[in-house]
Amino acid sequence: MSTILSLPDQSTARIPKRNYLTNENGILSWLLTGDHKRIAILYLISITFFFFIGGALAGLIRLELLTPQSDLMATDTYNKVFSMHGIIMVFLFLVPSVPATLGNFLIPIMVGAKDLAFPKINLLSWYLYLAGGGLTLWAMITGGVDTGWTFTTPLSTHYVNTNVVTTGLAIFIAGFSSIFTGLNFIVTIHRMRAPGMTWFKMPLFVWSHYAASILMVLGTPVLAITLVLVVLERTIGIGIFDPAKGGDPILFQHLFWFYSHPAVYIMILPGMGVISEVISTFARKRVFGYSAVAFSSVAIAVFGFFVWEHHMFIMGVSNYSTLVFSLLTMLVAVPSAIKIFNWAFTLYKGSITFETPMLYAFGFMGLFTIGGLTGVFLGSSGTDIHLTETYFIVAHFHFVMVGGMLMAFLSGIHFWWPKMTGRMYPEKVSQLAAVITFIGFNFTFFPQFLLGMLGMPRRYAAYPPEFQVLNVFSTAGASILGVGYLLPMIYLVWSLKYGKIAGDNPWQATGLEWQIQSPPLTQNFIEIPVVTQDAYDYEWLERQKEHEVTQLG
Amino acid sequence: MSHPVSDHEEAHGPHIVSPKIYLLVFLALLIGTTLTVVASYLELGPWNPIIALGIAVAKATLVVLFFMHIKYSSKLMKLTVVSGIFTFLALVGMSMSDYISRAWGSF
Amino acid sequence: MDSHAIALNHAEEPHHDHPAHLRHHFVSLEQQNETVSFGMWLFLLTEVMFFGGMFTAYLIYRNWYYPAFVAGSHTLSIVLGTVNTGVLITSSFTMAMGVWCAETKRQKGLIVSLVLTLILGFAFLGIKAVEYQEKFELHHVPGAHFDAMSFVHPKAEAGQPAEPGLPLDMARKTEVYFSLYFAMTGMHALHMIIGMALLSFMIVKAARGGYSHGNIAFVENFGLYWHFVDIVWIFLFPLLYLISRHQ
Amino acid sequence: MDHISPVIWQFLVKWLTDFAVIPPEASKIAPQVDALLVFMTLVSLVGLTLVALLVTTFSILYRRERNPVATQIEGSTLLEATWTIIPLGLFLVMFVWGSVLYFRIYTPPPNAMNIYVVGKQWMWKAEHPGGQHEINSLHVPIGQPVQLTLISQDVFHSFSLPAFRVKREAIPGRYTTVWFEATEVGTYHLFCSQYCGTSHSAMIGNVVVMTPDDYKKWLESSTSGVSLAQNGERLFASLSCTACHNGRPDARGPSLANVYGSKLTLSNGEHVQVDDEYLRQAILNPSAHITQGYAPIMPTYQGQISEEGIFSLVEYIKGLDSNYRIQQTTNTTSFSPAVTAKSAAEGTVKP
Ligand code: HEA
Ligand code: HEA
Ligand code: HEC
Ligand code: CUA
Ligand SMILES: [Cu+2]
Repeated sequence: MSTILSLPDQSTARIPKRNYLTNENGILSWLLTGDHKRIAILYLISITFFFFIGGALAGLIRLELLTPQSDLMATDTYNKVFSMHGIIMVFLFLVPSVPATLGNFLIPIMVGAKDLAFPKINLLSWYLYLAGGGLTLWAMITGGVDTGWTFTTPLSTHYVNTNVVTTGLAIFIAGFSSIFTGLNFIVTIHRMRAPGMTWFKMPLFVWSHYAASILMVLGTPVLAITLVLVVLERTIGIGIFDPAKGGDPILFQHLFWFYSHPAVYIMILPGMGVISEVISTFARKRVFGYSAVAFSSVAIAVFGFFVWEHHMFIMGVSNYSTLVFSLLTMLVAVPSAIKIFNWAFTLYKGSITFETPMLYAFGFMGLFTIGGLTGVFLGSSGTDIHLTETYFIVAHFHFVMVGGMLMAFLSGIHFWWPKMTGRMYPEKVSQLAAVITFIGFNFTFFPQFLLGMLGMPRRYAAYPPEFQVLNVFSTAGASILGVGYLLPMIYLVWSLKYGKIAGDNPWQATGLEWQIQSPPLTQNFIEIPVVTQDAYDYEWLERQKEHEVTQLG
Repeated sequence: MSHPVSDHEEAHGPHIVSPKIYLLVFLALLIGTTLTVVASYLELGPWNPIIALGIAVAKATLVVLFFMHIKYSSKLMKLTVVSGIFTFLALVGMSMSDYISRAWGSF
Repeated sequence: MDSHAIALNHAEEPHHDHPAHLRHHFVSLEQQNETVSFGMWLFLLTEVMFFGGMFTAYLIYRNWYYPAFVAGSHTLSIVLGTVNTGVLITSSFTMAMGVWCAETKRQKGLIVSLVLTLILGFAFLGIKAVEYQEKFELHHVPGAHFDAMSFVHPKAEAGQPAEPGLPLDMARKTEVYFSLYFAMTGMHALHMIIGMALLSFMIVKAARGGYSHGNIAFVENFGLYWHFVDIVWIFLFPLLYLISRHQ
Repeated sequence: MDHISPVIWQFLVKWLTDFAVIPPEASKIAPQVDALLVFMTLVSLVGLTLVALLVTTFSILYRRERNPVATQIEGSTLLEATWTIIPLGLFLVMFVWGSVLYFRIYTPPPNAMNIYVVGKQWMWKAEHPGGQHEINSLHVPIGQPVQLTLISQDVFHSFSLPAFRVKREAIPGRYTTVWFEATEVGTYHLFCSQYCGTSHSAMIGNVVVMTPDDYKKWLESSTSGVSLAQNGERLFASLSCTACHNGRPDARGPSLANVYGSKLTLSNGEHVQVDDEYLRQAILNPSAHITQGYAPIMPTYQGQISEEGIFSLVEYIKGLDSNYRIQQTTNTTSFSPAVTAKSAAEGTVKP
């Protein structure tokens, strides 16, 4: 099979001596850095750490569910395990996953800037993340929390005696890290673009991060105040959500989901940006309907604020507002469909190769489509009654979050790894890992759709025996999946030392980031570029290469 | 050195608002405060909260436009303010839509 | 909020015409200033949504428990509330004047305005503290010691006939009112305290001449923050203090 | 077969015997919900196949070996409009269809018999009008619409009956309702599907669907001797509601005869329909709605009556149809349980 991978002659190639990694040395130069690329690396290490903690907890969940009884651990332990799994995976892994690593690394370069607008705030955001993460771990070690990741009142405020306050504050802090990341992106994208870099010359990766940043900036503070109120209710007993005092627990749901629905788009939009880049590069073609894909990101962000009540259809909200929110949910699903088809048609008349990032991107297309379409099952209020709070939902969101975003994340990590480190990973092993992940994923989560249809409720430590067969499948799949995630971990670290030298542009891609050395200089560009080409302008790239050849020759 | 394109349209220096305007706005705010207090002592039925909020909105607008210089700022800044108000109204309005319509039907 | 914090080591940057406070990744001061103030505005948007959650709660419960909200609101002192509104508006004005002084390089005027703003801030918090104090004494602070009975049998105030009492069930709902009252004014006060800390910092810096060389972005952006806090109060005042005063 | 390990063999047997994709359809609404589910599944399969087909065919046709040079294409408004409008149309169909079902599931018919359910950590307690209590189970007759009035005593719970395709959250502080009509005799799962703390997964039980005859027998055999209404009546007297609600013309409170289902005019001029939730609020938060012509003197009973007690009072007030009965019942204490049980078995709630 042919590839577009073009590595420099390994016998002479060198990693450039001066780059952002070698610019300064010592641990302090990292801890006090203002360089967006170094902060991205710091984030990458931290979120990987939390991913494996969350993953280990997922392993415990699946082991417990191997048998119908709660025999591996007591039910309250199980409850703590899945709560921590959800909290860590959502707030400490998936929300920052692509934006804080790849976004941080690439957005300034893609718009042709030397750094993000506020480097110190960027660093602060990482420290806030660490503080939030550390506090979460501390809460976990000192007794955990068993409210589920949704902190449902009045359970969380009056009926559990676990570390709700600590965890709430931890998420509050981590929330600000996300706000600052989003703020930085918006300002950078508006204000720091290189000459000639107009809005419609920006890569779609930037567009999707722009959309996600809007959600981060406007949504996250509502979560923050909600958590503050929960903490106040628990500590001093104010009465805003407490039915005993006249408060309305459903108001908590409104406020929580006002953030947490947009948050699911915070979790998917940056991934969609990755997919646009990857598919275009490996099809060597401009993304089909660039502006439709760009605008659909913004549409998802705007409409995303108007559908939160679909998480509350059975909770005693008014039937009429159910009607409105259900309708809006259907509308918000359409832009995702547009993107999927536009990506598919990007392949049309392309010149396609199948490197690892592309394999993950294909995985994304299939799994996100399944996950998204089952989201529509839930958005239709009549069927939501049957499916809500069952494993159908668990399957839905793992399909979009793990099958969608995590696949996109891995795709992006593989795609930009040579740029970030200057080295290639072993291609064959990584393709194998992609395939293993895909298979393991389906084994793990597809049975859960069936379980949900059959009515098995989520968050159950013990379940009726007739659900066992499907649960065994799911657990078996999860162990395959675990291998699929451990492999990249190993070979990526391996490649840091032994990987082949990648050169500036191993994929022959068009983005600005590929026109500079890898790993890049601290200031990214020696001279701020003047942008004349469109995004994904492969003809421009060809001309550029010829130009170089004639000059060298 | 080349200048980056940003969304600022024209490149004039920051507009300096004169103290006279500040003083006028300040007086208007004080008058507005007096008006709300007075209005709250009048029996106006459903108009009471509407008037109170109307005056508050007017006062806030003055602060945003003049004290915070939005009147003299770029389109982008104006758009930013508007989008904040829009999202705020989405939160309040869509939440209220549930509470208000609960009374219509069985809930 | 943020502009002071950023000063990067730009060892490898060729410094031609760069003023000292132009950071390495910006091309011009103008770009830098606009960027920073845009960032500030975005931060204020998050603040709008932060308070937005509480305003939503307020509107819902005000509809539900209107009599309790009226009764609760009537325990607040309208005199103190009005004075405080005046104080805060004045501090906004002095802050605006401070920005103007900074823009026109009047160092003395800047210091005077900032000090006045700080003093007014203290005045506001002082009055707020008096009001809180009274609530504590009356057991109107939500929590274990909350006492709803004073709304069932209100005591007559000097010179005024007692307000009619509330039925017990509605009287209990005043706790919701006071929860919101303390949450909203408390968050507002917290923002003031943060603002006053920054003000003090600025006063010191201004006294050292820190803003006389044209780098006044921090003053301007702090001004935005301070005015925002003022706007929050402009809404809190009628919502919390002025419900049905004619009754 | 003896080379197959017994574990795997067991799985195979289980797989073949238990494997199902859809739980039994045991209520009238179930086939209707399933129809929509099938429709959605088909649409999804078509959509997914379409996407998969596009991706694979293009990958094969335009792989680098076959097509070394890509042809750059901007896009196509026509195509893009197609794949905007067709999914939108399909989603809208799902929206309309789903909403119709939603309103059907959450709007009980007028002739439904009412069962009260209170959820608490961690059990379900059902109260039949005839005074039968059950815990973590629910007995219902076939062919009879059953309305559940749900409330929680502590946190959110969710009353989930997968075989009926219905589910409703039991929330603290407010009644919610759901209804179903069972069509198949049998025993089905009852789950608490909203996470409610430590023993959430143990908050499960059975719903037992019986023929009307069996149901009648069951009612008789498990009666506690006092019907809900009777219990309510006792409470009504012992909490001295009768001091004000006694139907006399000079009474301080309004007569409660026939209030249920009627339209009241409130002192602020609004009109309300009296339903279960209204009665509950009238007892706990009387001053929230003051009936026109009366003073707000009714004391609150918050904290004095359990949720079950309120059920009884509500059930009693619902059944009040004459002032005479109030007079009479305040003086009587003995009732024949058989009669009430029978009238409960008939099960209809007076409109
Ligand atoms: C990355 C995260 C993510 C994403 C992107 C989504 C996307 C969507 N989600 Fe999901 N969702 C979650 C994460 C996510 N969700 C989580 C975590 C929960 C559970 C929270 C909890 O309770 O713990 C949840 C729960 C959830 C519910 C609540 C269920 C309940 O509690 O009862 C609903 C209901 O409407 C819903 C709907 C949707 C819809 C309509 C979309 C849409 O945006 C999907 C749009 C995509 C497509 C539609 C696919 C592409 C379409 C095509 C390719 C067209 C196919 C062709 C034809 C039809 C011809 N989701
Ligand atoms: C980004 C989000 C994310 C991700 C990546 C995952 C990943 C996984 N999740 Fe998670 N999940 C959630 C978000 C996520 N989940 C959320 C939000 C909930 C809801 C919580 C709630 O109800 O409050 C949830 C709930 C949830 C449940 C339901 C629990 C319940 O309701 O009772 C289950 C059950 O199967 C599950 C399984 C898994 C599995 C098998 C993986 C796998 O993909 C993970 C695979 C990874 C590894 C296995 C790690 C790699 C290997 C090692 C580190 C070696 C060590 C391994 C062992 C010791 C086994 N998850
Ligand atoms: C002190 C007198 C008093 C007592 C005791 C009292 N009520 Fe009432 N009740 C009233 C009055 C007056 C009203 C009408 C005004 C209102 O709606 O609050 C009323 C209204 C009601 C209503 C609303 C129906 C309607 O027509 O307005 C219900 C239901 C009700 N009471 C039930 C009860 C029950 C049950 C008890 C005992 C547990 C009880 N009441 C005890 C005075 C009383
Ligand atoms: Cu009750 Cu779960
Ligand atoms: Cu959602």
